[in-house]
Amino acid sequence: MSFLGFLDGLGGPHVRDGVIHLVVVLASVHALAAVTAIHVPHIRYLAILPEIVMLGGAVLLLGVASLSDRPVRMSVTTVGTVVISGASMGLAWWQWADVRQHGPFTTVAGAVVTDGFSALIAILASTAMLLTALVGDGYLRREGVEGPEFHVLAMVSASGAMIMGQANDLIVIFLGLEIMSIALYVLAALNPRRATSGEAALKYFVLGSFSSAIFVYGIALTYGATGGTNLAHLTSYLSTHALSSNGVLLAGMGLLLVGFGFKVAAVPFHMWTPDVYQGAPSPVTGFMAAIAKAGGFAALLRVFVSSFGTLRPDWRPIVYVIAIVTLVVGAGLAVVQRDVKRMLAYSSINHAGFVLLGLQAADARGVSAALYYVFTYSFMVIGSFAVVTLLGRSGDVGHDIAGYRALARRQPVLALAFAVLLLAQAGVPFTTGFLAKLQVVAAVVDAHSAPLGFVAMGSAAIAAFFYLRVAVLMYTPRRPRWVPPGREIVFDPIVGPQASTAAREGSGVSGQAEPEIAPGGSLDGGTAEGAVATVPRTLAELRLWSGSERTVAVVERLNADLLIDREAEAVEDGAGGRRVRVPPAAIVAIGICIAVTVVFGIVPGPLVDFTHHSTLLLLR
Amino acid sequence: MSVLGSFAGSSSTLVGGLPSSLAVDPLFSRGVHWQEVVIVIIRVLVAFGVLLGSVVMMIWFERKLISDMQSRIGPNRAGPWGLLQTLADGIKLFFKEDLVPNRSDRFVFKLAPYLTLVPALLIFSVVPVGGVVTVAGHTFELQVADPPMGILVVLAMSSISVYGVMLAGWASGSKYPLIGSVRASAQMISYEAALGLTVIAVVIVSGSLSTRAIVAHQAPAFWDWNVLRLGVVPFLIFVVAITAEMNRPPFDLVEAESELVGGFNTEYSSIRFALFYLAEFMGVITMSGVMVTLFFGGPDGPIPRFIPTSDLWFPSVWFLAKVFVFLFFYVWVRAALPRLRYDQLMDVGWKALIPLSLAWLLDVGAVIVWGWWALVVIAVEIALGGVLWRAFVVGSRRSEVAAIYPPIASRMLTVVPEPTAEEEQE
Amino acid sequence: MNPSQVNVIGMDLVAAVHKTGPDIATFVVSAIIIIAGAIGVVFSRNPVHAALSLVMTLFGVAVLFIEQQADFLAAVQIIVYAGAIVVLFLFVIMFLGVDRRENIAAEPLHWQRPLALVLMAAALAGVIALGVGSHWATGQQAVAGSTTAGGHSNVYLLGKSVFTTYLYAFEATAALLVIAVVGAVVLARRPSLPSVEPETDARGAAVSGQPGPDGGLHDAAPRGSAAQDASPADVRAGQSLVKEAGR
Amino acid sequence: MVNRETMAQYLAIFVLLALGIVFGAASLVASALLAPRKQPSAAKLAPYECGIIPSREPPQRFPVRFYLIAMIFIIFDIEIVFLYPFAVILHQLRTFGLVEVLVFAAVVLVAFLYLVSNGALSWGPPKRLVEGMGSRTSETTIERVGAGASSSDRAA
Repeated sequence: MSFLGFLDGLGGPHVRDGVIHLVVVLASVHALAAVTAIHVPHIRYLAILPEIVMLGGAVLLLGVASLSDRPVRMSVTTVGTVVISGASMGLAWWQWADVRQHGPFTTVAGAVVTDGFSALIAILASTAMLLTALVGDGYLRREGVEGPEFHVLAMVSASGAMIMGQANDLIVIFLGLEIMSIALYVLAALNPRRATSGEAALKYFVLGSFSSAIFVYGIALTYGATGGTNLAHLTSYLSTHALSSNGVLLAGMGLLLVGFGFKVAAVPFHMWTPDVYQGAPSPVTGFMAAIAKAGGFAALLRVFVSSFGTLRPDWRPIVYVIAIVTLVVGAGLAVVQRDVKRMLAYSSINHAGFVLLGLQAADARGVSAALYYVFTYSFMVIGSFAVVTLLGRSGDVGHDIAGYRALARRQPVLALAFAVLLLAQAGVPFTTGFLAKLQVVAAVVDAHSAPLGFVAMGSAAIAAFFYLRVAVLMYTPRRPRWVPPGREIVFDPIVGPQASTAAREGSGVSGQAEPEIAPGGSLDGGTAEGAVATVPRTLAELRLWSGSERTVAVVERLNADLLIDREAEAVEDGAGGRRVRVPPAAIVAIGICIAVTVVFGIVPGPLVDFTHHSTLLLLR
Repeated sequence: MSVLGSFAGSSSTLVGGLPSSLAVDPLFSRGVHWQEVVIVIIRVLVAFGVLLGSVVMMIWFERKLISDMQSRIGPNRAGPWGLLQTLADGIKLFFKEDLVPNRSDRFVFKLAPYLTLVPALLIFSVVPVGGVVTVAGHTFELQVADPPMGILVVLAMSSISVYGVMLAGWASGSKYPLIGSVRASAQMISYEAALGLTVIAVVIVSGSLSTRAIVAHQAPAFWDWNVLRLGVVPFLIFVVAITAEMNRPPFDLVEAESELVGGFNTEYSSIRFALFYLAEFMGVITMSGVMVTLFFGGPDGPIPRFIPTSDLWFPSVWFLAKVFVFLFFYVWVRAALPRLRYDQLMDVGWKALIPLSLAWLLDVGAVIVWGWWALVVIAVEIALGGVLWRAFVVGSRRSEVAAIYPPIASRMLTVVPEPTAEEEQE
Repeated sequence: MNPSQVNVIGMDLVAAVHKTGPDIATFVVSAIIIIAGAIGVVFSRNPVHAALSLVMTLFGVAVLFIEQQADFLAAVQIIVYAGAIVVLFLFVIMFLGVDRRENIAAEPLHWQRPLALVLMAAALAGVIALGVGSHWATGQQAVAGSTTAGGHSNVYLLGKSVFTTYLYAFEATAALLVIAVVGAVVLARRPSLPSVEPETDARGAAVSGQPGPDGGLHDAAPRGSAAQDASPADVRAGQSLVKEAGR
Repeated sequence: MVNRETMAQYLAIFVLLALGIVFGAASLVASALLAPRKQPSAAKLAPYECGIIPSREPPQRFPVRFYLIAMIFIIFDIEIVFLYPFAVILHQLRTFGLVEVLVFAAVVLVAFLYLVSNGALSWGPPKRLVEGMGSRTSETTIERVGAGASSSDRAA
C-alpha cells in the first residue's frame, strides 16, 4: 500500500494505474470490455447434433491420422466411420421423434430448421455414409489407398447433404452444397492409379464450380428481389407482395433451378454425369449418386415448394419440360451404353427425372413421393455400385457389360443381388422401386399433369429393357473358353459388336496395343472371361506364345505391375473363370440395401408413412 | 481504471464519427468540396516529399552506420559526411543503360517495379505522423488518410507487394531471378499470415481498424502502449514477420548474393533497379511507422505529464524519434545477424510465429472476456502446442527422403565388369 | 424487418436517389478497370497476363465496394483475392511450368465461339433488362439500413451479421476449409501402387522411381539435394547431369 | 462516418497512388532521355549467368510444396479475414463470440495438423539418408539415362 502511495506521490494516479497495469497486464485488459452487448442467437443443439457428430467425427479422424506415425489401419477408420455415422443416424432419429412430438422448430437465428424433412435427409445421408464405409473398406484395401481421406471426405460430404436438408437460408444451402460437392470432387479423384479417375474429377470440378457460380448468382438475384436470403423471409415476403411477374425474382429462381439441376443431374445440365460416374472409383460413384441427389433434391424441394410456393404457375412448366427431357434422354442413352457404370449413370439421370415428377406435382403428395423416391433410390444405387465395385477387381476396371456374362455361374449370390437391385431400379413390383415410381406418377397425374405421367411410364419401359439386359446376360452361359486366333467372330444379339471384341481379346489380339502384349485382355481378365486364357502364366508358356525376348521382358513387367494383388485375392474356380473374393463388410452393405429394397417393397406401410409424415411436417 | 474508462469514451467518438441522424442517406451528402480536394492534394504532396527525403537519408544512414559497425568509413565524398551520396547514386542510375533482356516478358518486366513501389508508398498513407493541426479553418490530422479500415490498407498493400518480387523474377526469363522470386513469394505469403494475426490482437484491444483510433487507444502514456498491454509477444512476432515481409536481413534470401547473384532484380538496371531499391527502403520506413502506430502509441509521448503531446510539433518529433529507433534496429540487425537458411526461414514462420500468434490473440480475447479463466484457454493451447509438435515430428519423419545417389566413393571406384559371353546371350 | 414497410420506404426513395458527380466518376473509372481487366483475362494468350488482368478486375471491384461504403469488403477483396488466391494461380502458372502461350487456333468444336458470343450477348441483354425493368427490393439505403447504422463502423455491422444471422454459415466455412486442405493434399499425392492404365504404365514404372515409404506427398521433380534447398528442381537439368556423368 | 469524411480519406489514398505512378513514370521518362541510346550488345541482353553462356531453359518446375504453402496461406488468410470482424465486436459478443471463434480455430488447426503431418512444411535437409540406389555400373547408368529421358518427356 505504501508502495502505491509512493507511486501516487511520484507521478500521480496515471503512474499508479500504469504500474498496476504492468503487473497484471493481461488481467487488466479484461476491464476494457465495453458494456453494450449484441443479442446472440439461441442455439438448440438437437437441431445440429447429427452434423456436429458427423463433422466432428471427420475432423477427429483426420486429427488422429495426422498424429500417428504410420498410416491408420483401414479397419480402424472403417469402424470409426461406421460408429460415427451410426451415432449421427441415431441422433437424426431422435430429431425425428422430437419433431413428431413437439413439432418443427428453427434455430441458430433462423438459419436452420428442424422438421421431419430435415430429419429424413439426415437419416438418409448418415445411412448412405455407413453403407459406403462398408463398401469402401474392401475397395480401399484392394486398391492400396491408404489413410483416412476417403472416410473423412465422405463424412464431410454427407454432412454437407445434411446441411442442405436442414438449411433455412439460401446462404446456408450454398455452403452445404459446396461442402458436399467439393468433397465429392476430390473423392472422384481418389484412385490415383487410374487416369480416368483424375479426368472425372477435373470434369466434375470445372462444371460443378460453374454451376455453383450460377447458383450464387441466383441467390444474389433472389436477394435483390426480396431483400433477404432467409427462406422464411422469402415466404412471407412473397406472400405479402404480388411479384409473380418480377423479372429479377424469376431470373434468380431460374438460376437456382439450374444450380440444383446440375447437382441432381437433370437433363440439360447432366453432361458431367456419365463421365464422372464412369471415372470415379465405384464406391464413390454409389455414394455420389445417393448423396448428391439427396442433398440436391432436399434443398430443391424445400426452396421451390415451400418458399417459392406462391410462384408455382411460373416454375411448374419449366420443371415439366425438364422432367420430360430428363426422363427421355436418361432412358434413351442408357440403352446404348456398354459400360455398366455409364449405364447406371444414365439410369440415374432417368431416376432424377422421376423425382422431378414429384416436384412438378408441387403438393404434399408430390413431395412425399419425391422423398420416398430419393430415399429408396439411395439404397438401390449404393447396393448396385457395391456389386460393381466388387466385380471391378484390382484397378477398378473392366466394367464392360460383356464381362457380366455368366456371372451367375461363377458367383450366384452376387449375381442374384445385382439382379434384384437392377430389377428394383426398373420398377418391378414387390420392390421399393415399383412403389416409388407408382407414387410419383400418381402424384403427377393428380396434379393435372397426366401427359408427364405417361412419358414417365414410357421411359420406365425403356429403362426396364436395359436393366433386364444386364440381368439376363448374367444368367446367360459363357462362350467356349479358348478361341483360336482370328478364327471365330461371334455375334451376340445382346451385346452386339462387343462380342467380336471379346473374341479378339480371347485370341490375345487386342485392338489398341501391340499384339503380343494384350493389355486389354489382362485388364478385363476377371470379368471378360475369354481373356483369362490369354495371358500366359509361366515364362515357358510365354516363350511358346510369342518367341520374342523383348516381349518376355515387357510382359513380365506388365504382369508384375498389374497382377500384384490379383494373385493374393483372386480365387479361381474349376472352370477357369475368376471369382472375386467378397469382403464381409461389403456383404453386409449389399444385404442391407437389398433388405430395405425388398422388405419395404413387400410391406410398404412404414416407409410410405415415414416419408408422408416428413412432408406434412415440412409444409406445416 | 479511471484511465481505461476515459478511453472508452474517446474511442466511440473517433470510431463512430457522425451521429446516425446525419448519415441517413450518404448518397445525398457524399460530395467532396474543392477546398478539401486541394488540402488533400497538398497533404499528399508534402507526405510524398517527406517520404522521399527520408528514404534518401535512410540509405545514407544505413551505409554510414554499417560502415561504422564494420570499422569502415563509408560514403564520405559527396557532400558533408557523404550526405549527398545517395542523391549522386540516384542521378548516376539515370544515365545508365536501361536493359530489357531478350528472354524476358517485356510487359511484366516493366510493370514489376511499379508493383513494388506503389504498395510501399500507399502503406505510408495510413500512418499517423503527428497530432491535429488547423490550417485555414480546416482541421485535420497529420496523416495522409484515415479510412475506417485503416490497418487493413497496410495488410492489403503488403499482400500486393508479393507481386512485384514474384513478377520481376519470373519476367526476367533467367535462372537466378526466378529462384529468388520463388523463394521470396513463398516467404512473403508465409509471414503475411503471422502479420495479420498479430494485427488482430491489436484490433481486439482497440476495437477499431482505424489507425487513428488505434493510436488514441494507446494514450496517454507508455504503459498503455500496445506493446505492453498485449504482453510484448505480438510485438516481437510482428517485428520478425515484418522484417521477413520486407526481405530485409536476416531474411533476405531473395537476394542472397552468394547463391543467387542479385536475386529477383539481377536483370534490372538503370532506373528500374533504382525503383526497387527505393521501394525497399521506403518499406523499411513505412513499416517502422506502422510498428510505432500499432505498438508504441504513434505520435504520443511516453509520459504526458512531463512532456506535452498536444503541441503541433511534439507529436511529430515523438513519432520520428520512435521510428528512428526502429531504423537503427534494422541496420543493426543487418550488420549483426547472418542470413537464415531457407528451411529455417520457413520453420520460423510456420512452426513458431503463426501458431504462437494465433494462440496469443485467442488468449488476449479470452483474457478480455473471461479474466483469469483465460488460464484454462492458455493451458489448452499449450497442450495443443504439444499436439502440433507431434504433427511436425510425424511430418518430418514421413517426408524423410531417400538419398537417390550412392556414396561418392562407390560411384568413383566401382569397376564395371565386362559382360561375359553367357550374360550377353541371356 | 417488416417487408411491407420496407417496400413503402423503398418506393419513396427511388425517386429521391440521385448520384453526385464524384460518385459517377468513381463508378465509371472502376467499371472501365473491371471490364478492361475482364477482357484481358479472356483474351490474354499468356496465362500470367491473364492472371494480372484478373488482379486488375479485382482491384476495380474493390474500388466499387469502397464507393458503396463497404470498406471492409474492399480490403478483403484485395487481401484474399488479389493477395492470396491469384498468388496461388501465379504459383501454379509460373512455378509448375504451365506459363506457355496457348494455341487458341486449335478448336475442337468450331461452332463453339460464335455460340459463346451469342450466349454472352443474350446474358448481357438479360442482365440489362433485369436491371432496368424490374422491381428490386434492395439497393435503397433504407432496406438494409445504412451500412454504418447507429454510429457503428462497417466492420462492426458485418461482424454482428456474421456472428448472429450467419453464424451457422460461418461455422460451416470451417468444414469447407478442412476439405479444401484435404483435397489439396490428396490431389498432390502420387500413387503408391503403379497405375493400371497400360499406356502410362509402360513409362510410369520407369518414371515413378521410388514412391517413398508412405505414399505421402511427393514433388513433381526427383528429390535430390537440389529440390531440398529449393533451388531449381528441374527435371531435365537433373537428368542431363546424370547423362553427362554417364559419358 | 461515411460520406464526405470517408470519401476524402480514400481520395487521399488514390491521389497518393496516382502520385506514385506518376513519379515512377516520370523517372522512367527521365531515364529514357538521359540514358545512352546505343543498341546494347547481344551479350548484354542475354540472361545473366555469371559469364557462362546459358545452355538450357530456366527451370520449369518447382517442388509441389510451394503450391501447398500457398494453399495453406489461403486457409489462414480466410481465417484471418473472419477474425477481423470478431476482433472489432469481441467486446460486445463476449463469451459467445469467443467460443464460436475457438471452435472455428480448432477445426482449422486440425487442417493445419494434417498438412504438417503430411510433410507440407518439411523443408529441411533430410535428417537421415537412406541409400536409395546401389553402387553404379554401366548398366544402372544406362537405365537411369533412359528413365531420365522418359521423365523429362513427361515434365515437358
